[in-house]
Amino acid sequence: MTTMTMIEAIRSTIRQEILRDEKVMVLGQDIGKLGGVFRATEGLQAEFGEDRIVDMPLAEASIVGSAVGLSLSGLNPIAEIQFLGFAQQAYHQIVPQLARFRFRSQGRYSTGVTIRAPFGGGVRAPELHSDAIESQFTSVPGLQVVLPSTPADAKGLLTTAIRSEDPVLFCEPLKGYRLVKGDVPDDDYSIPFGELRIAREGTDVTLFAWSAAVQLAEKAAESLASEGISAQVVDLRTLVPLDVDGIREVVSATGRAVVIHEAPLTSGYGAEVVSTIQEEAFYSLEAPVARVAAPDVPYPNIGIEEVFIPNVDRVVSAVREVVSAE
Amino acid sequence: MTTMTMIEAIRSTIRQEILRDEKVMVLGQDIGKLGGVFRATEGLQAEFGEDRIVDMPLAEASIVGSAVGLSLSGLNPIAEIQFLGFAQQAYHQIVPQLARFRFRSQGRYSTGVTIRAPFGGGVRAPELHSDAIESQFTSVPGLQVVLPSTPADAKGLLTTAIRSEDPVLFCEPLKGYRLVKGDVPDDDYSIPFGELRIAREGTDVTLFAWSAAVQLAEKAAESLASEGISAQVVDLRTLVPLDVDGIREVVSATGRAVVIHEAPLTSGYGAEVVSTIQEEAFYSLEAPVARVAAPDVPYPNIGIEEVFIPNVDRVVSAVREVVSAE
Amino acid sequence: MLRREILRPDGSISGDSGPVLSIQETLDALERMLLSKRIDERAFSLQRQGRMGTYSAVRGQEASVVGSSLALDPSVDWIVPQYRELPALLRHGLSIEGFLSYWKGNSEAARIPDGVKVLPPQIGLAAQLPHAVGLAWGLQLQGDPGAVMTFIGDGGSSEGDFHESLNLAGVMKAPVVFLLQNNGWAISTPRSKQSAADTFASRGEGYGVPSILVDGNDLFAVSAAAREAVGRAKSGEGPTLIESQTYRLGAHNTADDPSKYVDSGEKLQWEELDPIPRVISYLRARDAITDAEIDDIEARNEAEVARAVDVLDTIGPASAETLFDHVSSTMSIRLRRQRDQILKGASR
Amino acid sequence: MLRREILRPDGSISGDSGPVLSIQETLDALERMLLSKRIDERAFSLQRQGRMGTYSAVRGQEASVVGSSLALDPSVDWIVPQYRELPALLRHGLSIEGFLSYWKGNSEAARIPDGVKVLPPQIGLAAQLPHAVGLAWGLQLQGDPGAVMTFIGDGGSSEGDFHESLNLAGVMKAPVVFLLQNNGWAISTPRSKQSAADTFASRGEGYGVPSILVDGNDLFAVSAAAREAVGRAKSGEGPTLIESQTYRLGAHNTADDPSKYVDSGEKLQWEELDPIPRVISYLRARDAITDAEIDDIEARNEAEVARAVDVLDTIGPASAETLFDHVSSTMSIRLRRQRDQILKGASR
Ligand SMILES: Cc1ncc(C[n+]2csc(CCOP(=O)(O)OP(=O)(O)O)c2C)c(N)n1
Ligand SMILES: Cc1ncc(C[n+]2csc(CCOP(=O)(O)OP(=O)(O)O)c2C)c(N)n1
Ligand SMILES: [Mg+2]
Ligand SMILES: [Mg+2]
Repeated sequence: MTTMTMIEAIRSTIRQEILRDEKVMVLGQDIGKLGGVFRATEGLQAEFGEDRIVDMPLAEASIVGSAVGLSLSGLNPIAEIQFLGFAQQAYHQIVPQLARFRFRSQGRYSTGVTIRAPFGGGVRAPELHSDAIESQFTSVPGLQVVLPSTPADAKGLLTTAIRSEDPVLFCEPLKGYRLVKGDVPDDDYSIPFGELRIAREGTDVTLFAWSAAVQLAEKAAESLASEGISAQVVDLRTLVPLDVDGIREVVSATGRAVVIHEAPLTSGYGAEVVSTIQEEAFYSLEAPVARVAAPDVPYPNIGIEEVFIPNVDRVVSAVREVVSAE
Repeated sequence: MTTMTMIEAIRSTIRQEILRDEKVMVLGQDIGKLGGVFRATEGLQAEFGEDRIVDMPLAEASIVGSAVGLSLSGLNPIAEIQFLGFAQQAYHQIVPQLARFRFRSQGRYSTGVTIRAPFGGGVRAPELHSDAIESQFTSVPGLQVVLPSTPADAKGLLTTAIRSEDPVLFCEPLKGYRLVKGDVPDDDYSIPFGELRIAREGTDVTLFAWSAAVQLAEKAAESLASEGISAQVVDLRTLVPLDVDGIREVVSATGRAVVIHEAPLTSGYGAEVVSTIQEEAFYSLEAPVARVAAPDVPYPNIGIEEVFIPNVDRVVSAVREVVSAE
Repeated sequence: MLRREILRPDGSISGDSGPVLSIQETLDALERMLLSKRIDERAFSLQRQGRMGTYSAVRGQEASVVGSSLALDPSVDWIVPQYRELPALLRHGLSIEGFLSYWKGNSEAARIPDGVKVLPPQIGLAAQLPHAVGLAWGLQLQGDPGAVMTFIGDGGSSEGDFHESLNLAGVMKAPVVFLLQNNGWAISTPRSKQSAADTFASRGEGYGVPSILVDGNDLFAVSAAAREAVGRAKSGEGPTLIESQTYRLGAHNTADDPSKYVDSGEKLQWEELDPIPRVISYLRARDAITDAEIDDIEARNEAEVARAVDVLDTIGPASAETLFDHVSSTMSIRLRRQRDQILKGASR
Repeated sequence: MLRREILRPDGSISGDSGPVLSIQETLDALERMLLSKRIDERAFSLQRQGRMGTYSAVRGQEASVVGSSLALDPSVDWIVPQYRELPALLRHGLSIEGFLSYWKGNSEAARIPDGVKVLPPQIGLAAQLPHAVGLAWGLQLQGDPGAVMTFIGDGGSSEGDFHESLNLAGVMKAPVVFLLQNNGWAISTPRSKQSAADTFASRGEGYGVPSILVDGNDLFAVSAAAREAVGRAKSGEGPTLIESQTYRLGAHNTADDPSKYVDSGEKLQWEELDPIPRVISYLRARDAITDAEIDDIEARNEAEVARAVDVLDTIGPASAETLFDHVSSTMSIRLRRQRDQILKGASR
């Protein structure tokens, strides 16, 4: 075990996979000499050369689209999109192309591309850099959508993503890059997709979250503990595939749930989680499942981002309501 | 009142709006001499000229992006995307641009573009032509998402869309273009966004649907009636804005609900409807809300599209289960 | 930009060009062109009878498609198609019934056979181009001797993907050939409304990509251009853009009604430039083909098409299972349950 | 393609070109260039002090930005910016504090004043280009005399939106000028990795769009090129692509560390070509400016920047209400409830 920040865990995992498999390569904007705007690939071009760590022209659709082709040629590309918001420029290459190559070819081809992209607010970034748009991608059959919240999970899930034959959108929490630290296994370490993680035990209510909202949920749980409410925190980790059975199990135990995410409420992935909960555990529910999300507005300029992002107060009051409902 | 098909209602509404307001223009692929691949603009270029009905180069992002600019110049563009699946090529112009111009400029500019696009299965169309991808757009603050299922609603909602200062994604049911007929008011007729329509009265259970799934729900309700189940059919019509209060009202009356859509289950807009129902009417619910949707796979080739698309049988058995649950 | 022309409409050879193909190769190419034409006719009638879905014919573009494919070695080179390149795909190893199965609606039967270096048809216009670039670049990185040829239309060339792909190919010196078939139309949109550029070939310079403008109805000129381009790709000199100027002599597809928009005078002019008769005239002038031999070719093609259609007729829809089997390498729990439920319902 | 050059690095005028601007216009332009430089410096230090968000400096590109904007009439013409065009926007009617408010984080204070024909900064690279084309085309359709100038970088020019926009502008003959500032870098990505093309200007031909290549550090050459292009737009002859070859002398923005990737030798060379000293040399050689007058300009600019920063310091974050007010023309019931709840919480 080594204590690492999120970004260190990601960098070392990429390096480990490059060392493991000569087919692995990385492409993206500014990932070479600069090492990426967040240094996820720092030092890697010097170590592995310009053919393995490739600075691409500024065109997201061709980063993803050429990664599809590289993958068809037998290589295993990791594509970095500088900020998730700019994955929208590549949307037509991700959704109707990358995600369905296996299906379209009825299994003749697979495109195991891993797309990495940071997102999430609270870091005073310019427009479009912070937007939590994961639910733009969760309705896409064939695409796995993975959002780690801790360095260890980042390693375990990124390893699985890179080794998977399937395309993965791997969304990294910008705010956690340097802030979130934790112990990371030194050896080969992979975590299967579709298994939620219980981040904190609790018996009165289950808080569902992913990415940076996990730390928010943990803070809220801490605060709730002081008023005698025992909140379980569940990190979904992979939104697609979703751990349907795990969700049923945890909700059945507490009977109450709150889903927390940074994206706006309407049609955020929280809606899928709520629907799944009520499909799987309706008769265990003692109160409606609450959603704590950003309001239905675009991510604002930095001066008021704190008004936009869900905070501990909002989580705590939602939980209080859910817990007191009968 | 005149009896019209869906496509006739759309064409006559466009014509009426062009006649009403000299700022209205239409742009798209093959909409001139050909009149659009479904004839939504048939005869209009001959009548109004090449400056009003504009055949565009084959590039969806620039159709939407230039419509943004045309709108900023004071015109009122209707942009036709030949099939909704190709709106993904324009995704980065729709979502982070068109939808948030008013917000970005803090009200200095508005971009009242109407994007029209057909979608929906069962018409033996090639890949990407049928995909029900509305939930890719429902999480986008600033964008109104409208899906009429009848000719009269098509007229009333399209009129509102064109006259609105806000951007609207107006999705038309391919299968209904010629199959669905109905009476359409001859005069100026507009329907406010955010008001659901009760398509069929019923007391035991509420079926929520939109676009072509409304007709499916109606057929299922018909069949359920013969076994003594009285199913109400609700056409949501506008997914964004959502008629939250209307949903509460209808579900409170029946206490049971099924949401039906043609898109795959996971993260379809049905999830938002289910979440809203359980937030708004949890204590009226006598059974979990069921979702009837396509499976989580890409839209298949035409030989097996009937396996993919939800059918009456699947709706009926879901309703039976919901109605018999206690 | 000078347009390269070798085989004149009357079947004579222009200026100082020697013939590009041997007589035997020319005969072989003719057979492929005639086969393509025959399949087009048959597919249209199958569609009219409800035995086929939407189909897009090659008619008029046979020299462009067959000629360019002749430069490829199916054992190492790849084709990344759009949807209007049937005879190139057949030469590369697809079967007629395999290709037609796709348009009939059975993707399982249309699965590209292992070893055939072809990607599935692409409906999202221009979306195939970055795949072609990545594939070519990847082959090069791995020391694979193959080159990639990808096809795109005059219409599709307006998409952003065209730009990003040519630019990337230039930067990476990827061994890829972009074969832009300018057939005058994108459904009903004429070339003149697609771009104000004089030629599409002129776009190459802006990417540092050499380009060639060629008479697309000229089998020899297309073949020569494609050979040059494939040669450049294989010698590490990078991509080439070829604009092949041809004409769609039929409808866009079986759902289209060109009488609404095609000027019959223009069409007539292009019928004069039909790529097939000029190959026949060329061979005739050299006494390399007789009417009887043409009849033989037609008969062989006819028999081959009949055989393929017989097979096709036995191909029903894919099994319901194929809806679920190839979404991902492993099936999620949720999908497995959806599958079980639907298959139970379907088999009732 | 020939690169247009008028004002040499030493301040002399090349060959047969007459000066493009009068002495008074040149002095005015110099003042704008120096003001831009002063604001850059100040904004960087504000950012370092936590009084400003991310900021992208114009430093090095003052001739390119100021020179091109001189061709515009703010009362009828529009600017569709990317984010690195401050002095052009000031000339068009924005205030310094208005512009800086955006980067400080208050979009309400940064709202473009009514009547100022400028769009907000664009973060999604190249996404502004189709807006510029549509705007120009719309002005033309309505008989409005205005033209549109839009800015794009060497990096942004690789996006698909660049292609689609130039192609559409060509087809519609839209009165728009694409001012491509090739400043050598897209963050850390050098021009050489952005495209294998010799010049970006060479892309125009592939769209039927006339193009001009110009020394972007040459105030006169840029002004002349922009005037020609705006003139063409206004006389109904359609769009122009201008590649202005300049250099980003500073960091990409306040978050960037160019020491990681910039070759210091290259940077030194470009410092020799700084656009500001050569304007001063030109004016000095004509006895049109003295050191004292330069000091006066600097003092005026300093005072203006100080004034603006004083105002800026009084600008806090926008009110919480502005989060909700401008999403749509009417507020949905759901959003109103979200708003009420959040504002209640916020004011606790
Ligand atoms: C991205 C995208 N937009 C629109 C369409 C609908 N469409 C199918 S074919 C076609 C015209 C294509 O023209 P061109 O590229 O010239 O190819 P051709 O059919 O002439 O071979 C259009 C608009 C599509 N398939 N993909
Ligand atoms: C679509 C998109 N992709 C990526 C980014 C991140 N980004 C911001 S500036 C920049 C470099 C831009 O370079 P260039 O276009 O040359 O403009 P310059 O900064 O040199 O003026 C990048 C990659 C972005 N803002 N938008
Ligand atoms: Mg064409
Ligand atoms: Mg640059």
